[in-house]
Amino acid sequence: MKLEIGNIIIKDVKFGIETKVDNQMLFINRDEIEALVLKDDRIKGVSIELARPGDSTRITPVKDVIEPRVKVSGNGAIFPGVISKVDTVGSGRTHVLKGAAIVTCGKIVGFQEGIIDMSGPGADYTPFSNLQNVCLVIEPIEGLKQYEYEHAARMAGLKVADYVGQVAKDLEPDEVEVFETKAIQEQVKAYPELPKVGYIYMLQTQGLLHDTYVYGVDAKQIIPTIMYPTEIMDGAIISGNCVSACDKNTTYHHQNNPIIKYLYARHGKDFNFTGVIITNENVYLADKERSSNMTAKLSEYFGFDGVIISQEGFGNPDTDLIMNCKKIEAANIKTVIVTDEYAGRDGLSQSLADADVKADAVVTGGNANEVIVLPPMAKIIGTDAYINKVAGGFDGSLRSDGSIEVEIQAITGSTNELGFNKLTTKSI
Amino acid sequence: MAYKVIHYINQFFANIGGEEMAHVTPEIREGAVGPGLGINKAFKGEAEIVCTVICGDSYFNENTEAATKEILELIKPYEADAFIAGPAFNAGRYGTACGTIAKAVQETMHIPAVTGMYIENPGVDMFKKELYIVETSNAAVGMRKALPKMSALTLKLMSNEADLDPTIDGYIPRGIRKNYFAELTGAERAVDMLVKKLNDESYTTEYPMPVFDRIEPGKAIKDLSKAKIALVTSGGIVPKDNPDRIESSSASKYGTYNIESVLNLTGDNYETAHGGYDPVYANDEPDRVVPLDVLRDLEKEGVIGSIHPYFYSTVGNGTAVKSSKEFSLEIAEKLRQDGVDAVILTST
Amino acid sequence: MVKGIESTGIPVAHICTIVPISKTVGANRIVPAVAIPHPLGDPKLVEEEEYKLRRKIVNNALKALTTEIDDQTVFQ
Amino acid sequence: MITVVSNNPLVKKHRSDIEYLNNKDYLDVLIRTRDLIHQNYHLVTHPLSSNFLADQTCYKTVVLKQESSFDLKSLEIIERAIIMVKNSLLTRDQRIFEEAILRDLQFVDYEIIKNTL
Repeated sequence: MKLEIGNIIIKDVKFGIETKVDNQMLFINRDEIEALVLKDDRIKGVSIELARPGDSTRITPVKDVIEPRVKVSGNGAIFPGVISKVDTVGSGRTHVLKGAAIVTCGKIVGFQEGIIDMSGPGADYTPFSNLQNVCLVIEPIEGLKQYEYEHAARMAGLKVADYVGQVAKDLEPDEVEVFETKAIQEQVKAYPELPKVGYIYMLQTQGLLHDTYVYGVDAKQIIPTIMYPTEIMDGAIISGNCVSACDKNTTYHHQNNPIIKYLYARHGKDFNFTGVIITNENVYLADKERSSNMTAKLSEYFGFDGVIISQEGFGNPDTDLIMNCKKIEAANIKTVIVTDEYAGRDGLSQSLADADVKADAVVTGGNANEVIVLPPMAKIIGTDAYINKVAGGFDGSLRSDGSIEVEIQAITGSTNELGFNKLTTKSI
Repeated sequence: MAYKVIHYINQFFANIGGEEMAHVTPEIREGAVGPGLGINKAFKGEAEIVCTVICGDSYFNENTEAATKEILELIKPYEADAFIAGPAFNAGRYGTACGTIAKAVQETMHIPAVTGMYIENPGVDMFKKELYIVETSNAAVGMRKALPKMSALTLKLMSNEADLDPTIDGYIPRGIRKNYFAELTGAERAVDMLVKKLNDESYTTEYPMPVFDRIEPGKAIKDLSKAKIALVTSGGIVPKDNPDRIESSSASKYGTYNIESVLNLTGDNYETAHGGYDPVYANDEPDRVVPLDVLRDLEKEGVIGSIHPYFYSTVGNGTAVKSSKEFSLEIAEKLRQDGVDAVILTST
Repeated sequence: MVKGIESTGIPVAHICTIVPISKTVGANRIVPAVAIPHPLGDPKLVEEEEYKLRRKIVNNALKALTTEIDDQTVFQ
Repeated sequence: MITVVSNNPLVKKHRSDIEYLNNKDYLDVLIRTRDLIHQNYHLVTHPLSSNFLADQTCYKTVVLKQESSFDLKSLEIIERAIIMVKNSLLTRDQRIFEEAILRDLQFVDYEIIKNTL
């Protein structure tokens, strides 16, 4: 499978009479987008607002972040199995509005969703402070059930991303990147002298509000399976996840998985990147055993010499992570795991809920419990009335002057376990 | 103006004498003594040792509380900016003394304290979380290397240089996890690490898994009939009504109970504080957890020499080892001082 | 606990129900016991029999303490 | 035989034959779970289901199954969970949740384990 990603660089965003890109400026027609979102009769109102890097703006509570894209050629369309037909994606050409994002906000349940600060110290912790964000603050109709609300908000974000992405269809990209992974035998033959490397992609699937969808299927129900890396780059996986802002993978993270990106960067030089195994993180121990057995078996079956395993979330997924690591190491395959830590505010507590000596190569995205003070912002997109209910916030965290004292786990993407950021932790 | 520093050493490094002089009580001398001269040299005028406090290792360890108080009184008038203890290398009691006094100074005088020890010195485990302990070699031959490191770290702490790093500043990591921004993203670091691992090159994990390090097995007892054996349990057996209020799960303390005149533990006088299992069997017959009845018989028959007059009890559960570590060292030290030859430890 | 005591050089016989846990906590001389609620007894037995059982386990522990070992050893 | 240990009134509402720890907290549920594991119960669901520790929710439901033998893995998991939850309580102030939030927390806890009930 060969995928061309054409990046159309976006450096600013503005409302305009037409949704279009002009000279790296993204114009958004507010009315059209509002009408699109309100087609869903579960949504009572939506307010569309823009947030640019450096603005004195706080976006909260953030549910998902999505990169606007369009399929130019090749099989399928954007978000297959969810808002378009369930076709296999990952080949042909896809155009990306690089530097722009759709951010959905809403109080789905009274806690959990995160904070994006566009400037100040908090901005350093979230990659989304660097993007031109089109924010949708979604208000549900009276009495809408949480799952319905989550679903409505999820769909609204994806539909708007698709809609905005359309404008890139006929544009000339500023840069084109090409990624290719061949069918397994061919791929192995391509670099017979290099070690074969795979990627074990763990997806949060605990249940309501903790779900991830693969081609529209709730990943809780899958048995681990193999995918071409380009399928993931092309929108096959989306987030339905509201939990722990710091280490959930938003749809943007899935679209731009950095582990896939850097595995490709050294593919053919240091190793032969031959495939991705996706797996889940369920609450049943039997599922954990089954899924980790499968990842180990598939890793062996595909002849991997080494794998990177990434986690999503914390707590019980630590058990999945360690099971995957142990079983794959037991098959004589070298592992590197990517996680984050909950070492307490003082940094002195046990960081993970599971551990094993076999996990001897760990990359960490930081201690999510570290406390930060976020200064007041001139503009709040969404509402900060729920700040002290956000995971990582605590009573009294919203101060009267509008500043917030929170653990960085309240910041969207701060301790991402795909290695999206530079944040990490050391023992001192 | 140069910073003022107080230095703590034991009787040996003060040239008073070895083990035979370990009982000497705290005294203070103006200026630097022994290793302090080397520290002063390494300070290069930026700081100076204003006084040296000396205490015998036995005196300190046998009268910890009193000794700590005396020393704090002695050094108070000097209004120092920092405190250095040792280095103690691999000397266990000296290490404990250095750690104890340095911690006390840090807490009561609010000035930074630095000490130095060999990684296996028991003082390391006891104090590394609270103190900056410079890693030294296991014997005094490492003095020349240790002193500049300790001096540099002390200077850094006094000038409030916040960003300390054990790999640069040479101290034993305190186990505090601290965030920072790395040069590369996590994904790049992960791919780098994988390449190194595939090529069998060395790499550094960013989160070392907590491992249970091994301890050398104690030497076997030669003559059982002369051995003094102590009973210790994590099964929570305590005198009726749990006088020390040992918690029912992962207890934070332990009890010491005299059994000199006790022949066996009965349900009338003893019970379990353990909340992790059905307590009926242990309450009915506490010997089922602490086998004093059998051990008394073996003592009478001369199979073993004697039973230590105290047994130690706490509530531990299997994997939660960390919480018990601190007091297990305390129990261990008492057992050692009382000349116990072997321990039977029972767990549920 | 085991490690704390043994770090002073005093040999420890660890009588415990769950041998794997004893191994992870770093015990060197491990003596398996009966069951969690009654490691050194068995309420199903009559008193004499139970005493014998307990004595057997204690003797096992004494054997462990008099045996020189290099590595973790389970004394069955 | 499935045993459900819970302090969540919503779980109690949907299934009456559970071991309901009325007015007990998250940690109490884990400790009761551990006690059952010592009596040969095996964990069916992970005790840290949902991404909350005890500073973020007060409800916890754990599903166990009685077996004839002791399960070391279940014990290891519960012991580690207890350590983590204790730590999460240690460094933070006690949180007081509003009624609406409590309902959400009950709902999420219930949703996650409802398939086993």
